[in-house]
Amino acid sequence: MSLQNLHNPDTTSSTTGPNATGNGPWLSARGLFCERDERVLFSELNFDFLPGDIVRIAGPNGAGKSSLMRILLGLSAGFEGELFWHGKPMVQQVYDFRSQLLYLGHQVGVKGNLTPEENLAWFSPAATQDDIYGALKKVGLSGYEDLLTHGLSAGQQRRVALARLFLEDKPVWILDEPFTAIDKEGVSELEQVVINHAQAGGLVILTTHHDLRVPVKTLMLGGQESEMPLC
Amino acid sequence: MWTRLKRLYHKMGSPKWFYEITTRWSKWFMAVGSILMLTGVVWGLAFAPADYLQGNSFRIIYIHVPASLLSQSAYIMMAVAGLVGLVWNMKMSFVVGKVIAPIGASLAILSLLTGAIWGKPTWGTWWVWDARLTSMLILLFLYFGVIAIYNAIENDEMANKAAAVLSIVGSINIPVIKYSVEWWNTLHQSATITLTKKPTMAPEMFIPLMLTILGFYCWFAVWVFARTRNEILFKERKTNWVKKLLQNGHKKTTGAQL
Amino acid sequence: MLMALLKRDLLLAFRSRGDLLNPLMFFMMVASLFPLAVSPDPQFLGTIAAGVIWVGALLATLLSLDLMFKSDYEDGSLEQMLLMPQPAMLMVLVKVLVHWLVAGLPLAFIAPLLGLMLGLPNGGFMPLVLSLLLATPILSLLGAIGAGLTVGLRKGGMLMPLLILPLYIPVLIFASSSVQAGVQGSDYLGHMAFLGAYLALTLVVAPVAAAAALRISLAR
Amino acid sequence: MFFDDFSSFLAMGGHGLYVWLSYSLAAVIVAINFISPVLTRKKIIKDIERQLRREQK
Repeated sequence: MSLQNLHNPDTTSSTTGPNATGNGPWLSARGLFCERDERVLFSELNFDFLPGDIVRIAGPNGAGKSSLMRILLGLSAGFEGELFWHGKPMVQQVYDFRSQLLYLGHQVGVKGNLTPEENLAWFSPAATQDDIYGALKKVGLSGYEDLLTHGLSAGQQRRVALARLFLEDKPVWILDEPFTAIDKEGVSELEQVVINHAQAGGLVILTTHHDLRVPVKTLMLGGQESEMPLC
Repeated sequence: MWTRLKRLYHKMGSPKWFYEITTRWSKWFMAVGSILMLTGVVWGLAFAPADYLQGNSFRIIYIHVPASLLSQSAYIMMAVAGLVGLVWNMKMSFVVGKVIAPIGASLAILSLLTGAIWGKPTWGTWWVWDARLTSMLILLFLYFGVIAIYNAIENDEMANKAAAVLSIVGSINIPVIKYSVEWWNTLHQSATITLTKKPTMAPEMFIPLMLTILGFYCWFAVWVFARTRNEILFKERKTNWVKKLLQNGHKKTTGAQL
Repeated sequence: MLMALLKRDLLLAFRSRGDLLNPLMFFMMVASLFPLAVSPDPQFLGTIAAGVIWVGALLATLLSLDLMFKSDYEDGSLEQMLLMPQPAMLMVLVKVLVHWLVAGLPLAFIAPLLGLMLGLPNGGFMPLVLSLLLATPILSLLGAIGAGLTVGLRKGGMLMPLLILPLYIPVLIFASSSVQAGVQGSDYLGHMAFLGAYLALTLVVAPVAAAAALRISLAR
Repeated sequence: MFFDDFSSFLAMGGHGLYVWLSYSLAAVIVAINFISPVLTRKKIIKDIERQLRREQK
């Protein structure tokens, strides 16, 4: 995998949907268009994300990185164009997609009034206590399992959420700035986890300000200098 | 058939088309509405006989009932517009819903004020917790909620959708509210007219009422169209057709001055 | 996942027991304002007791509604809940159930005490408790819509009563008049039937509307 | 005509205050609904024209 720009690929494929065979792309978009406050963030955005891909959504502030992520997640309806999951329109497949999705956002949804163990127990109800303890050990939180989370540091609180990466068997990871508040060693460990997931045939989509030492595809948004809003 | 419907849908979704068609329609609604209102009010005030129980104060009916009816149906229209907007993601529909809210609220206020004034000679006090007045008061509260949501949410799209959800829930609740308020207060006079039943009023009292009801509906359309056109102008202010429209309009006015 | 959510929310509610007491204390305070403001005459209090208790219950519910989604919105859990592979209305139902268990049900238990303090005649106690049991779920369900619409707003707490109170009026009318009917010794089954029907209606409408409201609030 | 003369029309059989108060309130609210969009429209057009002139410069 080499660094490649996915922005505006050949338009011949944009008229038809992605093929639906087993080895086809997992997550695809055709003609995505999004505008916020009368400013076009992106238009005619086409891409195919394949299993094994690590995709970095990049671009300057305000280029629409979070907007694109929220569109992919189905949390934002403010766009035009079509999304496909395994070659079928996303609107019909949304529950299937979500059952295969692990998302970590800016706010990771960890409750201060619950212990790390209790937090993880609701994220992945199928996990046993041993699974949860094992995952917490992998993120360096051994011995903190039954302390209330609000007593932990910001970095440790994020690690509680990161433990989900070891706990849940979800093929698609969407990670919004996963390296925030994580120390240096933690970052390189996390990078390794991301690589392992992709090599095992998973798909990782992330945004980050870190320079990754990981081979990634980059989806560049806002190639031109973004216009200042008229006022 | 299907393609024609689809084309109509796209047309209705187009602000430019909506702007142009309502400009034309407004004139007709204005003319017809004014004639109806003028006839209805003059007839109702000067020619219709006085009610044998209430005397001449009964002439308030010719504005009270149209205002009540219209503010109720305006709420339903607002909810329908919101539903259409949510289901088919039609932006024009949201705009229509948004502009109905203040008009409907003003009509609810008119209905309450005239109801109170009418109450003074009839019941002896300005305000009686009569079933219909109470329902109207609650309807006004429902309008307040919708207007408050438009004011509270800065993002237009979010505000439109949130208000749509609220007005849909409100309109589902309106029958329940009406039923419970009527049940709560069964001591008072029943609704003056029902559209399905034969009117119990004399025709020379009833016909002017029908005229003012229809007239109010026509004027309501004019108001909705005018406000909608304003919203369109503002939203589309950067498009070419609005710029052209303004330049033409400008030329016309300077031409008239010469 | 829904069971896990239910477990989590009950656990969270249990951990912050103090917050749960606030609406109850408020409920008691509001009710005790009336004898002070109007008259302590037991005869008179008995006639307004039903209305006072029910108005107090409405206001106490409004006070606690803000808790339904707010903290989950702030820490990102709400996003995670909307991304669960189930319809969001099921998630809303769980949230409503928890809110009812911790904020609605306690009102039904404490109301007889207030009834005693306000001199509610004997016949009124049974319909008072029954109407609270039957109608507080309606308050939670309708409240979920308001909470969902205002969750992302800084001044949402001020806005919510404006949106929700008009919808509570049918509940107020039928519930408090069921107590009046009980006091007068007449049948209050019809009132309960109405409340049951309204509960069924809101059970159908409110989760869908609240789920839509949450999606709108989160789609910044 | 139901009334005998103009003054009895104004008096409305003693209910003149109520009837005419109602009708004038109606006139006010109707007038507001007619006038306010016109004012808004003027303001919007002015704003857009100012914007256009700024762009031309």
